[in-house]
Amino acid sequence: MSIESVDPVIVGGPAPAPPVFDARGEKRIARRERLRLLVRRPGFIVGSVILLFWIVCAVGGDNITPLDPINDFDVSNQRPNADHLFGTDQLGRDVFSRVMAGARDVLIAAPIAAVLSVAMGSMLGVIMGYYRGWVDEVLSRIIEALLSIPVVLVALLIISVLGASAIIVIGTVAVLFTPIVARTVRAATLAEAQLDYVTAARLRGESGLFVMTREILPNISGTITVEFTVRVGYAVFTISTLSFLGAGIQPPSPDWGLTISDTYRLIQAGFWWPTLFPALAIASLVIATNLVADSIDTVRSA
Amino acid sequence: MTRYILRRVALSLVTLYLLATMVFIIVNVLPDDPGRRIAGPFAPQEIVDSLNERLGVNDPLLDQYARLLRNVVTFDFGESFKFGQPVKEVMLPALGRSAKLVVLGFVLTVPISIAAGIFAARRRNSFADRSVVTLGLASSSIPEFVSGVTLQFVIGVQLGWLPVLALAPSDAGLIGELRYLLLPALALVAVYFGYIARITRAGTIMALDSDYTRTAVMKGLSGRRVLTRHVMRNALQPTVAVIGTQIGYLFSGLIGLELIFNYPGLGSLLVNAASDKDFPLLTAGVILVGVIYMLTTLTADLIIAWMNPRSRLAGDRA
Amino acid sequence: MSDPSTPHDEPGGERTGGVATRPDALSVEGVELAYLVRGIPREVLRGVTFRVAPGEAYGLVGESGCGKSTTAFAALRYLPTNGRITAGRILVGGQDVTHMSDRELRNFRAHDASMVYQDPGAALNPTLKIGSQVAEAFTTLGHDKKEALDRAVDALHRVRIADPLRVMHRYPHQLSGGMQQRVVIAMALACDPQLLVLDEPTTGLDATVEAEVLDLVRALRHETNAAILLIAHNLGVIRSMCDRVGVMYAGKIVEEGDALEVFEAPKHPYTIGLLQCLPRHGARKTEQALFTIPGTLPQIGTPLPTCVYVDRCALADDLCRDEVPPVVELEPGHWTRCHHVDRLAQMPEASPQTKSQEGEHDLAVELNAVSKTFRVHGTDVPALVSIDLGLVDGETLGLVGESGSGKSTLAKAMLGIHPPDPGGEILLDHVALADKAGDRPAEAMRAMQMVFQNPDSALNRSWTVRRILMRAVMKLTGANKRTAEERVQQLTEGLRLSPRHLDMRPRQLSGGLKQRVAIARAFAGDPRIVICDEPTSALDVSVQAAILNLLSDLQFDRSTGYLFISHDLGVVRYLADRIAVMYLGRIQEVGTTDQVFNGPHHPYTEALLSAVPSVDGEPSERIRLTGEIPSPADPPSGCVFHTRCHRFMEGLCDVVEPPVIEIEPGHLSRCHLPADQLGRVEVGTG
Amino acid sequence: SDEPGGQTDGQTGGGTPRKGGTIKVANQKPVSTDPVAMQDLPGYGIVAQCFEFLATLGPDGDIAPGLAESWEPNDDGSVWTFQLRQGVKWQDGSDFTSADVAATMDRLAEAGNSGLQGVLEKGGVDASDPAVAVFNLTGPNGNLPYLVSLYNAQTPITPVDYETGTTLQDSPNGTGPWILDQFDANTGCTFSRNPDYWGEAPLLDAQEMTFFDDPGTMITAIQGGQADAIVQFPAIAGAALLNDPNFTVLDVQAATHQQVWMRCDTGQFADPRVRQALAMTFDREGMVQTLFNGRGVIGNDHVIAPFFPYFDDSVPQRTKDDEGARQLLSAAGFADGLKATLQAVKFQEIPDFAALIQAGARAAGFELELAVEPVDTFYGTQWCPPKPADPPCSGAAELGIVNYGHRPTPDVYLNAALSTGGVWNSSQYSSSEFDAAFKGFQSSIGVEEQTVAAGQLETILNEDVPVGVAYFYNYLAGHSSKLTGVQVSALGQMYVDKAGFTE
Ligand SMILES: Nc1ncnc2c1ncn2[C@@H]1O[C@H](COP(=O)(O)OP(=O)(O)OP(=O)(O)O)[C@@H](O)[C@H]1O
Ligand SMILES: Nc1ncnc2c1ncn2[C@@H]1O[C@H](COP(=O)(O)OP(=O)(O)OP(=O)(O)O)[C@@H](O)[C@H]1O
Ligand SMILES: [Mg+2]
Ligand SMILES: [Mg+2]
Repeated sequence: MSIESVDPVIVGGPAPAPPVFDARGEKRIARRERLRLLVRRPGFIVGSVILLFWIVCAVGGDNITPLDPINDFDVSNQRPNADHLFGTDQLGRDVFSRVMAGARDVLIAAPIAAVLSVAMGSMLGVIMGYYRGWVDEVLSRIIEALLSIPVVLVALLIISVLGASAIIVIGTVAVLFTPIVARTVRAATLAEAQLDYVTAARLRGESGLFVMTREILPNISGTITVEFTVRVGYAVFTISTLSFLGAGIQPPSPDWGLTISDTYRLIQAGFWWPTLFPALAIASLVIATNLVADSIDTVRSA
Repeated sequence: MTRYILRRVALSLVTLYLLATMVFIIVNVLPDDPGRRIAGPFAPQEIVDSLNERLGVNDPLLDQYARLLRNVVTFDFGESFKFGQPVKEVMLPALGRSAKLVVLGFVLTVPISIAAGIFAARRRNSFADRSVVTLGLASSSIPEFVSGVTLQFVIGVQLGWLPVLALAPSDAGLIGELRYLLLPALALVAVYFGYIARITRAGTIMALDSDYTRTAVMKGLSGRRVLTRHVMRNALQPTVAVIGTQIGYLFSGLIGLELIFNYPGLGSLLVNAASDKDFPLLTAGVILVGVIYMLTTLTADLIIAWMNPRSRLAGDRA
Repeated sequence: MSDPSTPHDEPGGERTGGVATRPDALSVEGVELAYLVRGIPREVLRGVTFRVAPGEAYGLVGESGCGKSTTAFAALRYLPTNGRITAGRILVGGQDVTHMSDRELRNFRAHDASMVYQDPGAALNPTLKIGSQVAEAFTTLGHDKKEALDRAVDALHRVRIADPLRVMHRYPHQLSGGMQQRVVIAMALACDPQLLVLDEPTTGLDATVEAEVLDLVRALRHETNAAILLIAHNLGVIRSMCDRVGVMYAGKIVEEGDALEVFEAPKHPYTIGLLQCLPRHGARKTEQALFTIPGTLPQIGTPLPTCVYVDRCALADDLCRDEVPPVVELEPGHWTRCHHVDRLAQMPEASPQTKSQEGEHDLAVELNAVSKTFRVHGTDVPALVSIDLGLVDGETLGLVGESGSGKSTLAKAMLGIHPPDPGGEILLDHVALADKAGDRPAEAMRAMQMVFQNPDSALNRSWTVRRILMRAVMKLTGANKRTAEERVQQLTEGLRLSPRHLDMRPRQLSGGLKQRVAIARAFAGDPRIVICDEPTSALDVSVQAAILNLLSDLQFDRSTGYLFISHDLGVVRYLADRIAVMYLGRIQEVGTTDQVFNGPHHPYTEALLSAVPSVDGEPSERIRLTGEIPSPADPPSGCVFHTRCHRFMEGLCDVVEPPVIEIEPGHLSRCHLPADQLGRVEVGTG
Repeated sequence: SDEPGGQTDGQTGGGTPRKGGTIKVANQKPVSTDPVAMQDLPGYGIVAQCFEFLATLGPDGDIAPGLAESWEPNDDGSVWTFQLRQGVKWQDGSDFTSADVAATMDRLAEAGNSGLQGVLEKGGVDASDPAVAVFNLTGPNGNLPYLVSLYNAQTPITPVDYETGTTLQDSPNGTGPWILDQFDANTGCTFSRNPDYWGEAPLLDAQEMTFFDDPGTMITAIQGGQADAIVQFPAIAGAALLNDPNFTVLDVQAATHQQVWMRCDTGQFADPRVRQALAMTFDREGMVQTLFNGRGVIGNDHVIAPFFPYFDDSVPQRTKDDEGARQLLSAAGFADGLKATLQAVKFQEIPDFAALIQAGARAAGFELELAVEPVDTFYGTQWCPPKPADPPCSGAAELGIVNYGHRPTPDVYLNAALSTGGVWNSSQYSSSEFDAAFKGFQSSIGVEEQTVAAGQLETILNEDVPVGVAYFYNYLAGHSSKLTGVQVSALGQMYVDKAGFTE
């Protein structure tokens, strides 16, 4: 009676998982379980709702704003009132509509910049973490040097020479975030590459490329996802800062950072509303991405 | 420990070299004509050409590169295009001002955020914990230029409690200077409180859950002693690392605040240098900022190594 | 949950009279404990009751996850924040731990009870010097700083640390595992506790170090008169250390009694099963298969209203399912919870078998003068020094030696993961192989595969089992998809995996199943040689038995050769045909299993063998290795073992490298002593 | 002859100032303080504290005798004789003489000063009498006093040994009421009273000038009490100051304006009807209100500001008429509307102006795309890129907005921006009729004659619309009401030598 006993299947994480003895053992169960856990987290719900709202605003653009954010002029500097929920700005445009429409540029630019930086950073990070040795040493130095370059400054320099087009803003932010992503992914890869399944793959003669992309990458996808969400938040911040400094998105876009830079001086004249609402919008978007990132991270490592 | 320091310093020098090279590449790859920038769009071409000649931008690249490296070694970058003064003389006062603001900001931020982080970690998942985390997240999600303007308007203009400009008159004295720097420093607190508190909280939770904390508790130590002797030394290592990087970063990263509070620090100096294409100043500035960044991270690493002898073995963090 | 027995009529209640005046050192009374998992309480301890008299050593055994550590932590009321004691009391020296205020608790921990647990490295604060950590245990007792330091020196002396003053100035990471554990023990004993809880104090330590630590605990027990609660899943450790033992299953003690009695005459089906899983009394794979317990431990919180063991018990019937088993006291102090004490004889036994290799086999792999030197922070670390070794088809070569002796490095050098230093050669079928795995022909890769220690890390957790196996088959055999599918089919059958496992991911499999998948992957290309690096040391004994059976079956079916690395000499003895003993990157002795175990042995082997605590009883004579393993970066002169050797001959061993002597044909040893002067150890009974 | 541009509120009175005290002035960070080469208002304002002009700012905003006590042209205006003030000393103690004037003018001629170019050549000043400077011009010019006044801001008189290319801080040796004590290009500078000043000594002891990167912060500084005077502020951001009882606004009418240039040679705007149509969509009053809080006057698509004495008000004002614009557009072949990109520079209210144009033009069928660029890339790419150089500025964009600073006469605007081959002619306007009219304007003497000539120019420009001019806006400065006696020009020169604190 040596081995006739087949161990029953246990579904779920190692220690604190509920006893689900599911004979069918669907492969999607785990994912669904995580989703269920995610959906239960208030942080995730709040974050997603805010995010969704801004995405709707970004997609809808001026089709869904109550008034035309760029071309509709009323009396300028009206306080928030029934006609203009958030008041009007220095030119008499509806601040509410502008805040809604202002989501578009940053919501296009930030995720693209984040995607690019995460793609490049992951590539570098995986290579460094997998090959280690001199490859890692050399790239590490370069990354360290890149990290020591002042982000906003270089962005401003590049933009001041090449002009402030969306592509350049996105590219610049992406390049600037790449080393940070690379560092995180490198650490994750380093841990992953120590695992025996990587040795097993080498023992059957897999190429480095295969090991990195097919074996390691899926296992650090969680780290990468979290990194991505975090980067989106930072990209929103950085792009807004660039816009504020005049090197990001350009007028007449109702972009938030730009609007703030155009209007923040009016606070002193008592016109706080054209500045405050875009600022809250930035904050809400950053908070929302953080909440989502945190939730994913917690559920992933639970 | 000496070995560790030497190794870290050596690596930093390599990084510095790479940084200088990168700056060189950026400055040279970008299509630009510094002579035209300085002389302005209306100047005749001859003037522009002679300016370029004087600036040496037409020299062979290798010569320029060698010159840059020499400049880095001697830390002498010649004269600023714009100010016509030695770069050092333009930069050092700005550096001093940035340092004051950053240091004051962190002197204010670090104790309260560490205290809040530890407090939150000890009451994990309680209402107090959630409040600290949420408040921190919210405050650090508002760009510093917005919180800066708001503080300036409310505290400086409306209430008139503090000066609205950050640069103190030359006869202000130390306390006076602090008073002038307080508003922008408070804006920094708003941004960094949440960040540092969160890092501290995470580190503290890890340390609280560790076996050595368990050992300490089992020895019958009081809660306070466990915290101060066993938890904090371990828990604060990530915090120190983060503070190191952020201080380094902030020397040039406060452009928005410097603008709002009309504080002529390194950030705005270099931004102006970038838009004026004042390459000697810009190059020197970027390298200086890089060196500061390396120094602060190095210091952080050394502090961590001192806090935790084991980390000396791990060598450097990439 | 619905245990009808109240703490009062719990067996073992009326304990022997002599100590009745003193309260029990520890008295756990009907403790029920649950962990809150996502807000739902999940029961872990289901009414645990036992007592430990002053000065007594009580052992707690059971499979991983049955609640041993939880019990230990409950005893000192150091529970995770989500742990809740829902019923019962815990008394230490008569004080009720469950109702103490923070102050009282602190006082209690400072003076009355201490704990030592697994992983001493983690238990010491990495940022503080040893001296200050140990002294701190005394300052809490009210000593001033200077006195505390003096006492710390004494305490370190007491745990047999030769040079306490030097150690005081060290940081934890500068000490070996054994030293660290001694320091932890020194701190635990600082207050002269009434109760010392040891939770797997030697797991993860080498057998030689384990033996030292256990010796120390044994000696200290007599010096201090502390009662001991010892938790271990190594039954041998419990047997050699404890007066009484409780066998725990799913949060309940199912059998308790005098340690010797329980191990010699177990009276609960679970205890019997556990003991039978072990290869005992010198059992060999050629003679018998190992017994296995079917199924796994239920997850925490699973309702187990009647007998907790009913799902896995060979004797279970409707009665067991319907009624709570009674506590049956067989002899004073030895009781069991079973309906069928009378039917225990019907328990299935390990099945005898006869397997033998027919005929002569070829030399499959041969290592000639293989060395491997790592370069760490600029210094050379020779991890392997001129290894000569051969492995025959269908043979198992056991590889033993203390941690760090180079076993894994040898395996990886063979496989080309750590390319060996130039100079030596690795031959496969008499053909020299390239140093790096990537440079070897597909045929050679296919011929040598590996099974790893930790199945969790050995399988890519984002791949399905099917993908893992398909990829291995296709890559190793070059088969097309259809043939590969068939091959995977065969493999799963051969490894007793069911087809439904194929679509699962490793996370959904138990440890044993994972290891089976890993073995299947190693066998995907029909290898000549499989290198098993401690394939069962992360598994519970019942699972280990199944894996060992599987490995030996596969070997007989396919005549695969194994290089089998293990710390567990019992396991090696069961599975190996020949054994090589390594020390500091050198092979010290090699011979057939019988030759190595029966002796005469190399002094190092002698020490290894005598260190092992066994369920079958202690070796008659114990040779203790003293001192630390030297660093391979700076090996001792002459015979590398001379610094720790009990047969050390000054002027010879520390000067001259020993020759390789042939003790018997095929039994080689690297020692200056002539064969007839080498010692022998009586281990168990053959 | 010509009248100056500035006037009205350029000065404050009221209250008796006391002696002593230090004034804190907020100024923008100067780009250059080289008196000969400077191009920026902040620089003008700093240099004017130490160095003086032959003709300085009068109480009415017109020029008044400065270092010259009087001036006199010969009959045709080709030779001007300046009687220099006597007893004036340089701060280093040496005497001010006509040699200084001659040397200064030589330096300016060499540097190609935009005002004096073609008027005065090197060596054109006769300094044989130390008390008299005789200007021998290349031809008749009735405007010379303006060209050597503060309104030609590079012309302060510097000592004879002044080294070309050095800055105020390098050689701060002026004749003015203030002595430069400290200068830091990043933070600010301080001046103290010149005890040996030839005129009335300043009441104030000292001046502390703080430099700002951001004009908005200057307003905050005033509000927070950290500055007493502000050299210039924008009307919208400074709205709070405009209504602040503790703040005195110095509101100077100026010819400062923004030109919406439209390429007349090629492209969609080559047809004058299209240009007229776009100009017809401007809501001029609205713009002045929104962008400048009403502190300005509407323009009529020409560059003669209404307060110039020779302004001809008979030319009909163009008003907003979307319907008319649409019809013109259809007539020009754009019945389905017109798409174009409006290039704007991120400078002051230009982006907002652009947004207003964009929105206002929509109804008439213009679909304008906005492109806003920072100053350092805009000039030189969209506006007058160096290449192609012939004709000048022919590489400019089809449609764009560019800022023109205050000038005391419209000559520069007419010459550089609108004449055929003009160096800043970004609209590539080329009209012989206009060129002839401009010549006539330059050679006309006396307000009546000038008004006739100006009327012609106005009509031609209003008809052809090479540039849309929607408004001229005022120069705004101001100070705390504790002060009195501050005077400011529309070129950033703030004079505080007669100022003092009243309490
Ligand atoms: N904090 C916790 N929350 C939830 N479940 C837990 C917690 N701690 C332990 N468990 C679970 O409780 C069960 C008992 O754990 P315990 O550590 O007592 O087992 P053990 O017998 O000591 O096992 P091992 O031999 O592996 O140490 C395990 O299934 C474990 O996964
Ligand atoms: N990658 C490596 N780099 C440097 N040194 C190494 C490396 N791998 C192993 N070593 C060193 O080589 C020696 C042998 O290690 P190895 O892992 O082979 O021992 P082992 O016998 O398998 O030990 P264990 O029983 O703990 O698994 C040790 O001193 C170890 O520190
Ligand atoms: Mg345990
Ligand atoms: Mg090993």
